[in-house]
Amino acid sequence: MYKSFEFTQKIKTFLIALMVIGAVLTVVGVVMNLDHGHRIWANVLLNGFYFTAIAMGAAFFVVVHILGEGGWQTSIQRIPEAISQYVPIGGVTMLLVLVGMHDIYHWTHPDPDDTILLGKVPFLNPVFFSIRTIVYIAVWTFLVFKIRKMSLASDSSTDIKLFTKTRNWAGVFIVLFAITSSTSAWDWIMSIDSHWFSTLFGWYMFVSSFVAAVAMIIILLFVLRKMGYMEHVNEEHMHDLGKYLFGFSIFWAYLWVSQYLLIWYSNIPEETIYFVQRQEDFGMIFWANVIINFLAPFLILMARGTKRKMNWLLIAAVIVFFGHWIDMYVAIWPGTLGHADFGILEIGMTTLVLGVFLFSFFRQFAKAPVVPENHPYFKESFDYDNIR
Amino acid sequence: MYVSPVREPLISGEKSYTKVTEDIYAPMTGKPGKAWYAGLTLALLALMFGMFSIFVTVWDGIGTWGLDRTIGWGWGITNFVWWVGIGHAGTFISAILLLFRQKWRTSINRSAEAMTIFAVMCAGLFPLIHMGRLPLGFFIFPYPNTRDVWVNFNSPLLWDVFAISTYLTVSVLFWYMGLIPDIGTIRDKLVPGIKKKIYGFLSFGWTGSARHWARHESMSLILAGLAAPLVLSVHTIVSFDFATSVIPGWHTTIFPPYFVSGAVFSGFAMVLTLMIITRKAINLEDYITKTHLESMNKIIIATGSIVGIAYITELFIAWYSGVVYEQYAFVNRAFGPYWWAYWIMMTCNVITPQLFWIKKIRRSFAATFVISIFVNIGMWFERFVIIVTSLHRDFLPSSWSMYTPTWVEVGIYVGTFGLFFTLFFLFIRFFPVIAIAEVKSVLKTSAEKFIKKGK
Amino acid sequence: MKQYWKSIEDLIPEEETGQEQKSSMVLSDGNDSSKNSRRDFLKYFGFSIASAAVFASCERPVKKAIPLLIQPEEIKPGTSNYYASAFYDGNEMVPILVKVRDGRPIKIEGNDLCELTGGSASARIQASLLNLYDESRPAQPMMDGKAISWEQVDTDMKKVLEEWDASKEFVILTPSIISPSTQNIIGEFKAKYPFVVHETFDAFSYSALREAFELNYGKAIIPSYRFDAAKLVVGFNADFLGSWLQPTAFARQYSKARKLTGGQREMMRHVQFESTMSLTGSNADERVPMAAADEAHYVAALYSAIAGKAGVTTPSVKATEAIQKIADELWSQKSKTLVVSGTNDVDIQSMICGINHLLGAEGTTIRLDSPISLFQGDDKAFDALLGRMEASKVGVAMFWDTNPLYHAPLEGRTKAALDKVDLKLAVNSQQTETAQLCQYSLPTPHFLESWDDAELVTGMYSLTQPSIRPIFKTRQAQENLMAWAGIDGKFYDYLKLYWKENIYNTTLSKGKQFETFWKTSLRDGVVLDENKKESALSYRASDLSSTTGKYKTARSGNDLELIMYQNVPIGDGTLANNPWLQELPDPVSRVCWDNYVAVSPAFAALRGWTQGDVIAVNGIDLPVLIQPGQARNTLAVAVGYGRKNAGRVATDLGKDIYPLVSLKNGHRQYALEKVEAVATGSTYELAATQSHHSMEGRELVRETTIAEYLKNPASGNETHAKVEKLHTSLYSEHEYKGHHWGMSIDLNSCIGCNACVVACSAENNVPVVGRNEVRRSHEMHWIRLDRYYAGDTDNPEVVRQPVMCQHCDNAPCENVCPVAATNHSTEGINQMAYNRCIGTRYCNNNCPYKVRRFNWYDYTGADTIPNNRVDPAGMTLDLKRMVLNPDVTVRAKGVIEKCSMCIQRIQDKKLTAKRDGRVLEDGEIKTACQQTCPAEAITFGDMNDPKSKISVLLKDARQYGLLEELHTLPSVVYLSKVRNKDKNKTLS
Amino acid sequence: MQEKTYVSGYFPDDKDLIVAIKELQEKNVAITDVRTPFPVHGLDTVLKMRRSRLPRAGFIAGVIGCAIGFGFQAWVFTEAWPLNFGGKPFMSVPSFIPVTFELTVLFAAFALVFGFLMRSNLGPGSDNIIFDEEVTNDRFQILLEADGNADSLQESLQSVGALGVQLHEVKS
Repeated sequence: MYKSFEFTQKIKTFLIALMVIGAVLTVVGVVMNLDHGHRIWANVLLNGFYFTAIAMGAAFFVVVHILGEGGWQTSIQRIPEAISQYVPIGGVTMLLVLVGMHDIYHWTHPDPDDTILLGKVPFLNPVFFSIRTIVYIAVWTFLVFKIRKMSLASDSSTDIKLFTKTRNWAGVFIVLFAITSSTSAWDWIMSIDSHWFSTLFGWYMFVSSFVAAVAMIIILLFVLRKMGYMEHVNEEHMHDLGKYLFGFSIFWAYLWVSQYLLIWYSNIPEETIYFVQRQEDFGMIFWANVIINFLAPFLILMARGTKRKMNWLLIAAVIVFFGHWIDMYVAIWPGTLGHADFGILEIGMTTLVLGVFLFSFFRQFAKAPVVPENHPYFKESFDYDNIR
Repeated sequence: MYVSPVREPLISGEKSYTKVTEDIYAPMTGKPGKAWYAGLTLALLALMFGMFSIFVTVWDGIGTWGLDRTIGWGWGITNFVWWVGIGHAGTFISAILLLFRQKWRTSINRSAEAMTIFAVMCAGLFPLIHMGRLPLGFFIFPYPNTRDVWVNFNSPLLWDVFAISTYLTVSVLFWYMGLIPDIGTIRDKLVPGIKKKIYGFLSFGWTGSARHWARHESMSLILAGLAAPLVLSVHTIVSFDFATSVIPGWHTTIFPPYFVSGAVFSGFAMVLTLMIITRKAINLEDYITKTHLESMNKIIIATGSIVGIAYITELFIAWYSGVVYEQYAFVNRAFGPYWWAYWIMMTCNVITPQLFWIKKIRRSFAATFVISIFVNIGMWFERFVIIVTSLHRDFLPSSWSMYTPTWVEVGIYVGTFGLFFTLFFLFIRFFPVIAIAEVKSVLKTSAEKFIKKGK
Repeated sequence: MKQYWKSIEDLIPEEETGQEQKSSMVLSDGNDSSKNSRRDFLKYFGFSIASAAVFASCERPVKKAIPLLIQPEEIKPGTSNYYASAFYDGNEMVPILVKVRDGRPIKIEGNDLCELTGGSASARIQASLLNLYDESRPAQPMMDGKAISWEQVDTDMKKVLEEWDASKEFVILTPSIISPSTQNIIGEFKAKYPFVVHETFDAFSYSALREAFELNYGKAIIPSYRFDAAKLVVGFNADFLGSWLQPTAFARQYSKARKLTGGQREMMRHVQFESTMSLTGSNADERVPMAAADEAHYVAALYSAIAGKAGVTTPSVKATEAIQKIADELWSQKSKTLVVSGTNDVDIQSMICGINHLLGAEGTTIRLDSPISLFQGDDKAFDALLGRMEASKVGVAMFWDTNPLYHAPLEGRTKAALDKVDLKLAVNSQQTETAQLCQYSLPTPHFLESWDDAELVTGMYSLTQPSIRPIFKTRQAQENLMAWAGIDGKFYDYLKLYWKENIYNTTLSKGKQFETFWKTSLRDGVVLDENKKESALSYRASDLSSTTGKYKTARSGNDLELIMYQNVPIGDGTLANNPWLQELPDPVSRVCWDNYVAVSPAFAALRGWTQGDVIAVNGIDLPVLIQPGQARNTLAVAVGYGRKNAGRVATDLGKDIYPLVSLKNGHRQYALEKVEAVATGSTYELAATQSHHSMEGRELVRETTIAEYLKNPASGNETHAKVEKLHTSLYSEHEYKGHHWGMSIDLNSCIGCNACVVACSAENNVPVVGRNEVRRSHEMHWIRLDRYYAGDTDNPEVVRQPVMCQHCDNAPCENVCPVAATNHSTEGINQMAYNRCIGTRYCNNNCPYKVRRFNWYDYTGADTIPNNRVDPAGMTLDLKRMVLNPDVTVRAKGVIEKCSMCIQRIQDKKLTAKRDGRVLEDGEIKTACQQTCPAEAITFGDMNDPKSKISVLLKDARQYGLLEELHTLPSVVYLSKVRNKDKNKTLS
Repeated sequence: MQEKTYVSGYFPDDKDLIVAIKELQEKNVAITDVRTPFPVHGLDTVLKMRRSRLPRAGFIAGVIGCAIGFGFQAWVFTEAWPLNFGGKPFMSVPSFIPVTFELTVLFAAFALVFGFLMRSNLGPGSDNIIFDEEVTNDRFQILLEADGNADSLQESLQSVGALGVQLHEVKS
């Protein structure tokens, strides 16, 4: 009834080509920037973090619906599940960051009279940082595997206990992720601007990646439908996905404004330095980030109709996907490079990682039926509607 | 609409549509019991005491409160934030849960919304009476005047004026629009007479027409869509009252979402506290069931844990910041003269709700009742900790001082309880406590046993 | 420039009878004779409806015209005039200017023509203004509690004097009379009635000091001390910045010698040995706690050490390391040193004389040729007087501004002696304990209502002239004597004539007629006869060897000793009935409205006492205050409290410790070598304005040592450069096109005397809230002196910081006011629109400096709701409200208020300059706090003017902003403190 | 004064109602109104109701509220009386966000609610006729306006299984 996905050679070839192009461009970019280690490592960090975060965001999507006892999402659940399996691969990229730590993080070599940075040494030191990075990757990998494993188990079993067990593990996931999502964002991103701090930062980064994950789900759903799969997905599902993209884009903007407004208002140099640097040296990109990631989905998806049409959804999702890439860029570049740089290296490395990411996704997606038919709420997914 | 059999029924007992009407109409008929009169009297007494305390405040001055040159806000604003927080549950339930299609909201949204309105009324009182010159309070509105003096749109307190009044207005609209069909039901149950006339007037001429229903649903949805960010904005703006300052312990970027989360947390706790009593008192056990309890308790765990993470985040970032003032502020919270308030907050808000991970506890009315009260206390102390412990020791140690409330402040707080419960007692007597039409709409799919009326 | 007004020709007093005063504001039409217009002026000066009530209740006919030192037609309602006058309360004499607005004196400032005190005036001097409007003042002559007329008084007294029993004395007991003309009247009175005896009684005794000079120099003088000529000052229990001799003058000299601005690279070093933490000790570069009982030993050791260096034989006294070191230092700085002691002990003062002599201080830091006329009292003479009283040899005692029953009860002896006097006259402007024993009360006017003159230092004259018509039916004491002695005329005539005959001379005249000289003298307030000098006295060694020999060993053991001291606000207690002074926090403890027993932390820990425990000290119950820096076994209690009959405010306020003062070797002793102190078990809450005493490691007051400073002027202030480097903002600063006012406070100059606090209160109508409200931290002062202790609790270092509104250009308070009641002026001032304020206190919460003050209750009577005032000090009485400055809004209940940088003064000077069609000069505008500061620590000016003093100071390496890391951009900046000590070289 | 005649009948269950409506529609009976105790799922589709334009009204009002909110604040701060608050720029856009947002929501909410009430002829003192008081309890009523064909309409209703079919004459 539900056509199983086949990871055809055609797709493989396409993705390998994508990866090769990416790799070539990356190599060219790296060679061009051999004396700009900062830039190379910033790229590694950006793409490593962004796609890992998307994978975790997708896992979060699955988990939060398990806990919230949602029914509608079962029809598309296998997409985020497959996305989440990228975590260990993304984890490898993050381990690479440990190699380039020195070029990214100023705190690895604080000035001797920098009392503030020296005060942070118990937390921000290469050893502890590496341990934390490894722990995040290990814990996340374990969690996404666990959730995926149980979902797949449901294909061959209708035992309601499995359902309960999944819920329990989802609880574990949410607790661990609630902590690590913030701390990992502090570690990997916030500590780039090593004097700066913002309590909201972890949540801001989480929501940013969650929105990107929703966008990625929509994009992949579109791709799969184009390929003739996931035909069962109806307008109601798209409407719901659209609502997610719409709502969480607004929520992201809300957090962005909250953080910016509070810092703008108090105008304390130790905090404003972050935005001053971005406004002065990344002016266009900085404001583009807000406009793209808020206004675009807001305007496109406000109407009921657009949420229910795959093409509109796709446009919004693609904008948001690249928009949040920019969000990451604005977070990472000023503290590492200090100025905006965009070229072959950026295009290449993003293409490469995106290729790997998609390859991982399709491989995983092909491994299981496209829907969890034994899910107790599966039927609900086809008998509900959104209020007009 | 298909509902998986795995899901537990929301409404227990054997129910037909008319049974629902009767069950919910029942508390409004007959003579109210002694308990109702006793409760109302107590509430009115508290209200009168509060009014007297307010009179003393206005007549003699804010000096009758325990504030001083260092601590400009104490119980007053603590209570304000606390009540506003409580006022977040209703609209959260009816708006956000509507958007998330959580059917269990139907049994509790009506009374939760009523509580929201009453709580916001209580809350709105405090920014007024905490003014040194209440009679000039109208200065806060940007009204045209010959001197061309407007207001300061930079001020979070001014934002509050707009946020709270908008919130109250929209909540009342939302609540009342939801009430219209049910008032129509009551109207139609009543025998002709003055009471019927009044309900007829209040029902706005509701007929139950399919066209009206369609518009009603459409309006409700959009209103929910508007109310959802509005709920967020209200406590966000309340958090701005603190977070826009430079005071350590106040100025922190996590405040907006953390306050919202805390507000929902405390609001749910208050709804639970009251609903657990109310369902018993007016025999609504079939409508407010363990399923509801469990769902609400899950939100309590979620929001409580978010709040807990925010506490820890604040604490950690205070250390991480390397700013002496920040670091001191948090050390002082935990180990300073108000350590007890901090640990009450921590215990009640972070630790007790974690008990809800245990299924038995989150499905127990007794346990939930106790924990919900803990949460109410904890959330009051959270605001107290934020306001008082941040202010009492800020930048210049020369100005550090201590704060103890006076009877006047306590009296006003008691008075707001009086106001809240007076309104609540009147509400449960004169309005349907449960959204009749909404329950009926989910009855087929969510009742333990639905009785179809025979032909 | 201030306007000085000169006298006019016709100041002749005139008689008017029974004419009721009207509150008419009708101006003189100017065509009247000058007499009439002056009288008209009397009618309208100062008349608000409130003051009209006061005057209407006053039935006394206008006896004398106000000495209006201005042409009447130049009086404009609504503008203030300054009158030169002089303050003297029996302790300190300072020439002052009285700011008179619409006929009411509303502020006292120092007279900047006086080279000694300049424009500065201590807290007490400024606050004395409020005693003028004290409703508790004796209002009319009374006999045995019944009102009588002055005519009746004169008749009675003449009868008494004519029917005199020759075996008895008529005693006039006065404080030190520094007025030459008054001396003359007393002389005349004595000449007329030979049985009249004039005795001098100082409220606080310095008689041992005079005796020591008599022993060592042959004459009982007190010389002029010149702290500004010293490079090293060593003090032994001498609170010369707070209470000892002439604190205002000394504070000025002291800070002048320690300034590091204007290119000065040297500063005076100050070392203090003391038993309790005094204002002076808290300013010392190094401070050594010392038991009072050991002072003589310490001084002896120092004398011995210096004598050794000078080759004078003297018994060797084993010195502590600190004394040895300081002796070396003193010797190396010879002739640029000053050693002083504040103890009323002849031996100590003699040894101090010897030390100063050996160090060659005469002529440099000690001016023997210009002795001061203060504190002439001789306790031995007082002792003798009591003896004569006890022997019933005194028929009449006239207590002229003296209150021996309170200041020297001497274990009941004084009371018993006074009881044996047949007739006692109380001639005071304030209520006194002694007056309660007197049959007659003959009230005198407040000094602002009086004529007087003074010769503080030989040849330095000043004049006191009234600046308001007497409010009550009072008569100057001099006029009593004149009336009883049959001298015609008023004291004014006498005074003028005296000046014409005795003071006016060729040197002073400079070719001017007497009338012109008189007018200029009145206008200026001070006259200096440079040629008039006493002959310098020469040192004649007293027997210091034997004196020194007495103190070979330290005496302090484990006994608990007590010292009694004068604190800065209340002093000896004479002016205690003064709300401003009672509300003024002690600069060291920051406690007001009470005295207490200061206990060292170590001793308190030993006994288990905590702050607020009430302990009985020789039977007197006092609350404990833990005082870091206090000598371990010393208790210290301030005198001046526990008045039994002082008026509404001061009566029964605090505890009277004078009963523990005894006469020893003929001098009043303010220390007891052994006291009993036991806990009573009860507690008492002191009204403290500061409860936390550590800076918590925050860089609020930045300091360095002189050695570091000379190496790097920015030392101690390194953070400033770091902060400047990180200066970022998300919005550009507003441009200040015209003026941009700024203020600089030199923490190295500020001595923490609190004079600015009273100046600010008087200038800005700052409410007085009372003890209970202060306990609740409701005090309203716009400027406060934060005091922090650092280091060892047994001997901490003390830093102070005056904090007022910092007028931040990025003010966190302004942002949050919902009604825009506080915003930033185009001249950079953080301004308050009181009318607009609704009292949310949000601004106050957001102020990192906590300088905003809220009117918790109706403290001022400005509220419209009746009967809800909180006014423990009677500040809302119509009479006291006359002190209000009409230029400054009186704030209503529920309103936030704060420092406005004296905006009314800024506007005034701006308008003056505009009217004169000229550019405002730098320094023309002086804020009230700046104007009065004896240390000249405060500089105010236009930061946009590159040549202004403030602009120069902004470039000083010591400059920083308080909490500057917050980027509030304060317009008030501080200059860091410098301690004159080496890091390693410590005495203790 | 005109007299209108209505025919009504009710069903005890919503499913029956929808089936009946479909049947009636097949019979080309014009359905005047359907009255139910709660919003019946799918009824709008069956009755082929146009989607409500309330959201659009809400959107327009929201835009107006947004413009008024922002515009007024900007006018006060830059034109009416520019005051320097804490060094913030006169045009302090971030500060305008909260009030702008609140006014947007307020205007939109008012438009929605009042739009709903007006479009539905609901409101205090509304004189809508209630044909069956049990409709708000448990009856799903079909209301047909008779144009002289009351009898046939009654028959049609009965034929689709409606209960309590009756005639109402209403003066309007």
